[in-house]
Amino acid sequence: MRFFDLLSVQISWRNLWRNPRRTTIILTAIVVGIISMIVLSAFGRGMMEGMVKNSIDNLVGHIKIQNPQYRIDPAIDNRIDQAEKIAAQIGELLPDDVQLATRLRLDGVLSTSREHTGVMIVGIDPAAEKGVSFIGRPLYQGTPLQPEDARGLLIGQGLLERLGLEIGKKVVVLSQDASGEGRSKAFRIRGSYRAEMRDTEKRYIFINLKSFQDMLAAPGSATEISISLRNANAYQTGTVEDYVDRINERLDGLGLEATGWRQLLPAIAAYIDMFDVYMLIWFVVVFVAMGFGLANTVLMAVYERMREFGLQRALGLRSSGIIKNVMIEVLFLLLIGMALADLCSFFLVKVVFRSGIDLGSFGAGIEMWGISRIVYPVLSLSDIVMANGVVVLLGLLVGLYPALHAARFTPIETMRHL
Amino acid sequence: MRRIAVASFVVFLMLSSKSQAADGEALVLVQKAFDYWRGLSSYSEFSMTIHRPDFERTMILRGWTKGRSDGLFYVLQPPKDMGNGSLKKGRQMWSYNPKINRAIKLPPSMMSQSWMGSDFSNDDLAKSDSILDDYDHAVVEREMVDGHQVFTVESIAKEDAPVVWGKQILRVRDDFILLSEQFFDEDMELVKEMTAEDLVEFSGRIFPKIWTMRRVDERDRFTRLEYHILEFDIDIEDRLFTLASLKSKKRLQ
Amino acid sequence: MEIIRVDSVSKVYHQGRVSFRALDKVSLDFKKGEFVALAGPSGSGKTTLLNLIGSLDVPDEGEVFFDQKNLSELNDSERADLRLHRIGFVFQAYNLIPVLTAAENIDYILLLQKVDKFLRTRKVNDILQEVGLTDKASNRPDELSGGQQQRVAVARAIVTDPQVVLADEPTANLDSTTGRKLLEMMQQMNRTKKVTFIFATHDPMVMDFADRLVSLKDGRIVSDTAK
Amino acid sequence: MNDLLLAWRNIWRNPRRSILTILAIAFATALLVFMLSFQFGAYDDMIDSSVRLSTGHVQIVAPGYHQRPEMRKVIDNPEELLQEATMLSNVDAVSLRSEAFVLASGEKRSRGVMVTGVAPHHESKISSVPQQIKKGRYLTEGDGAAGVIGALAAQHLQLDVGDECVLLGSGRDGSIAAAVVEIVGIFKSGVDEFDRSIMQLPLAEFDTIFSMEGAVHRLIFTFAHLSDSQAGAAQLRQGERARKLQVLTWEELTPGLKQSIELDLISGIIMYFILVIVVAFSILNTFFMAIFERKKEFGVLMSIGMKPRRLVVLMLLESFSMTTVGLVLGILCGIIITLVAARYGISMGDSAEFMAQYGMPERLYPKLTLLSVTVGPLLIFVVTLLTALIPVLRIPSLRPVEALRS
Repeated sequence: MRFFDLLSVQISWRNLWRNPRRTTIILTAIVVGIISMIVLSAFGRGMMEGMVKNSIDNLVGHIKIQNPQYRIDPAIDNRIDQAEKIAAQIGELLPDDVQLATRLRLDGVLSTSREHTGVMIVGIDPAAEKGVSFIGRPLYQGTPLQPEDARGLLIGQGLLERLGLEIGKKVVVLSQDASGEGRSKAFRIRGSYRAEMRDTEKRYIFINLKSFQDMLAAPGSATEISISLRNANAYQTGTVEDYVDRINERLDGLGLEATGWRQLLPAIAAYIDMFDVYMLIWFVVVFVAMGFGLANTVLMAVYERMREFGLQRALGLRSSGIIKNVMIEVLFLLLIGMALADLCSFFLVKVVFRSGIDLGSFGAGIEMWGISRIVYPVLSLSDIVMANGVVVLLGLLVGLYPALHAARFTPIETMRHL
Repeated sequence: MRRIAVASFVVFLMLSSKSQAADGEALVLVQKAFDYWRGLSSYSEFSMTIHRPDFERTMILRGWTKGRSDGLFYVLQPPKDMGNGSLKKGRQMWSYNPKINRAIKLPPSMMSQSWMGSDFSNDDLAKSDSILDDYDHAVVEREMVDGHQVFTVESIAKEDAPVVWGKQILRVRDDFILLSEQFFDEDMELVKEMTAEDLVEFSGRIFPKIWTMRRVDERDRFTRLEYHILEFDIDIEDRLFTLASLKSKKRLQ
Repeated sequence: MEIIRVDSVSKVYHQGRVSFRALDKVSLDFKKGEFVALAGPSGSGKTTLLNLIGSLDVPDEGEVFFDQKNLSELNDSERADLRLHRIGFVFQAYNLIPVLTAAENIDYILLLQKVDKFLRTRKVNDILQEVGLTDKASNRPDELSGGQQQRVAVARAIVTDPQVVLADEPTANLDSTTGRKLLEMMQQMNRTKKVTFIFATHDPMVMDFADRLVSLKDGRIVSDTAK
Repeated sequence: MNDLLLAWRNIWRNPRRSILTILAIAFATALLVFMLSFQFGAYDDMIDSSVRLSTGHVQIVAPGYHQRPEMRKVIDNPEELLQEATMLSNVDAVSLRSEAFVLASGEKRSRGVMVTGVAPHHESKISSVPQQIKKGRYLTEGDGAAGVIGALAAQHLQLDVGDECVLLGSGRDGSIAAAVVEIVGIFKSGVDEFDRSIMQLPLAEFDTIFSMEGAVHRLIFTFAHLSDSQAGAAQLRQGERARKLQVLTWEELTPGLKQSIELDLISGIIMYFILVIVVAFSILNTFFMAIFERKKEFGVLMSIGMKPRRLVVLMLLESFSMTTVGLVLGILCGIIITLVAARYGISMGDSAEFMAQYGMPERLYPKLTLLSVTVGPLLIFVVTLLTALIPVLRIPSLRPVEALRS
């Protein structure tokens, strides 16, 4: 006998709608449950991916080539010589859609006529930063750095405001050259950027790489080559690790080292790994909450039809047949619930919450955790599959309880009962 | 602003740089003014008073300068700080403390910090970029004061000069004595000013005895220097300006 | 002196698109202390008439007077009070609250009447003795036989000293011996307490016991004979 | 024999169904009790570790010091204030601290560092730094020119235990302050910012180096309980001397911490609310069933004169009893789970390192409080009763005749 014979399916379907209110109520429970699973996980994932993206965007990249000493002592002594050449060589190793950004990043002082403040000076190739780091995104004010602009400087909006500066103003930047001498140079503020982290805004200033190299009389130097994998699934460990190995092979002997973002941001990587576990726990919790209702509803439906089951048994249906019928009914219930919930979730994520949720009122709190101010929900197929999977598997398991019950009714018993 | 300090310490900041023979009387005037101060070398003893709304403190210092970039200063008073020294050589600077008997090299990032808690920065002592190079000068006013002609020179910062000021206004007497120096930001708003008062004669030169540096926005915060002894063009050996010399205590007597 | 007067009462039920005239201009009086059987086949209107008398339902036309009081002038709450204090009901089945014991079932209605506890206990004991169920006082309905359950139901109906007891097919689920005993008991009460009993029934035995037999058919009275 | 008893008996007419309903309520209750205890515990741990790392629960500073720290803004004669403060009933520990921004130099490198003068003996009661020494030892009362330094600062300055570090800054009176201290210990709190910028010296030594003349910059208080800090601060503000100073609570000292807790709490509440809604729908059917399968019985009850209002009360009592059983069961389970977890702690696994950046300890200990035990159950209670109302409110429109006939 085929499992899904048409008649069983029909019987189950009709039985489901014998008590529309009851079915609707339990469907609502299932739908609310699954929506909460999917939508909350979408926000959780959005928050987490925002966090990862912010960190990677924050001049980290997916892979970074550095002098290993630089991480301990970020001074020009631990630089990369002939960085452009190395970057070009590494570029050949990687697919075309990979972007490399060469940067010279050193501590320094920014001076205005009224104040001096410690900053991180980053020399960049503006074109190479597009799509790689936050500085490659449109500015908040002003104009981007032009490649040949030796005196242009980009500043964080936060720092700009704190120092009472404006676009077009002159500032003097000082840093230390290889001999330990201070070198300063005048720059004009061309634009200001906004970063997710206020801390970044107050700390980082950007100038052209060439101009920074000239200032420090260190032509061709950089302190890092940041690599961004654009379309590749950057969160997948394998891809990044694979590239890191290949790059390190090439770097052998140069005293440089490539590191994947998971090593660069170990804390965040660990958090991501935990995230899936947290989500699964939440799914199961929500399921249990609705599982009780599911079991109860099906149980009621079964008790109500005790007489019919007795009759069916009397007519020669085996108990396995009864189990099957009840299970098909449960399956219908779950499938309808899932379909509705998935549709609603999709609608919620893609339409209602399309523009994200603004967490601005927790300003200092979200900054502390590196969360974006606006959280956009991210629908991940794996979360949807996991939510639906949890519901179907556990749902059928729960449905088995009333089904087994129904199978136990004997014809005599049921007749006597009513 | 480094200039300020320069002037105030007369001494060493102002080097007669080989400024390109800029024509124009303003440039000559500025150049001469700084030449007048600088001498080839100098020895001085002066008190430095740091004034704050709720607090005031006076130190007495002794210093030598030579040429464009070398300088050595010691604190004589108060006794607690006695023997603390600063050595400036080229663009580098060391700080010496007798208690721990160490000389510490200041990293470039510390150069903009206050020198000994005053309104002068380490940079003011150490930097020797020439006002002559970084600014374009023009005489904007002449007047007669106490029988001397006084020139007001407006020095506008050159576009690419690594200076934070938009312009400076100097008042120079016809005998090349600098009377005041004002510092303006890029919007030509006055930020701070240094004034010289009480002209007296030090070893044959007329020289302002009191120099005051104050910020415009906080009138009750200023630093005042008062010269007690000032000698010019004395013979100083180069080895005075070395780390070993900074650490030796014999110059305190 | 009549206790109940039914004055040209009609009642129509609608079920889907079909309407059904359960009572058609019925007029009828009941005197105090009568022991009446309303007889007739299914759908003759006897239960409907009983419900109208018991103020469970309101007529579409005509009026029902209980002790001179026009029932249609009472609101829901006043009707509930009327039922609570002056009318007793006995039904065919589902008569007792399944989670309460025999004694508690009787006690419960006194509780609703806000009778104080001392009096309640006495009344319950008395009535249980009267219906011969003292030993079954703490049994739940499912531990009692059909006859015993109905006796509890009668006890509950009578314990409040109502003026009228309405009984809808009280013997339908009982065998004839048990049914007879129940009827004898009710007759006894009718005689001793002067309580009016009105039965809706098609059980001939009930008709035998009745002092007066009213026959209905298609919502009309076809005969009304006193014995 | 009363209505409550009747309701209670009715529940057990269908034990299987009632048990499932009760379990659903108990499950949600237990979960909420545990989760809220867990969250509150975690917040306390977070606050506690942040408080223990640097700020204390409450601080007294000179006016304006918090906004713009300057060496001269000191608290004179702190001992007096200390006396005054230790009289407060709920104070757990008090410590004095002073701070100075200095240039610290190792053999090769120099950088700006915040030097904190601490009383080693008091500090061990108030601060977690003594327990976070990764190399060497913490300061002791007898130490002279000895310092402990954050691991990252040590790395930058290329300093190890036993090395000398030169400090150069200025004293309270504007004098030049300089000292050579021996690094006796290196600590690692896990909070990078702290490990990168802090060095601690014995307070007496700090006093000498920076000419503090017995004055300090901060009085740090911890209380027996975090919740005492507001009241404690208020009490401190009453003090004769403190009135001229500034009294700050941990919320004012670390606003980020407070807001991140609020964020977490709100997202938690949203999740719990959803969970409770799911539970509500889960049990709504039970409530509907409990009424509709007993229509006939209601008919009988109404016939014998029971008023619908009373039936409503009766049915609500039934839901109420069922909910109460679930709640009690859930609270008990929640408490037991929480107590067990509180005893052994919950490891954050691989996230621990991430959490450490924000001052979260490695193991979190749920904390049972009156609030954590009551808030969740209360929410469930209210939502469940509202749910029960939906079917119950249909009773008044029930006609006895129809009910009897069904």
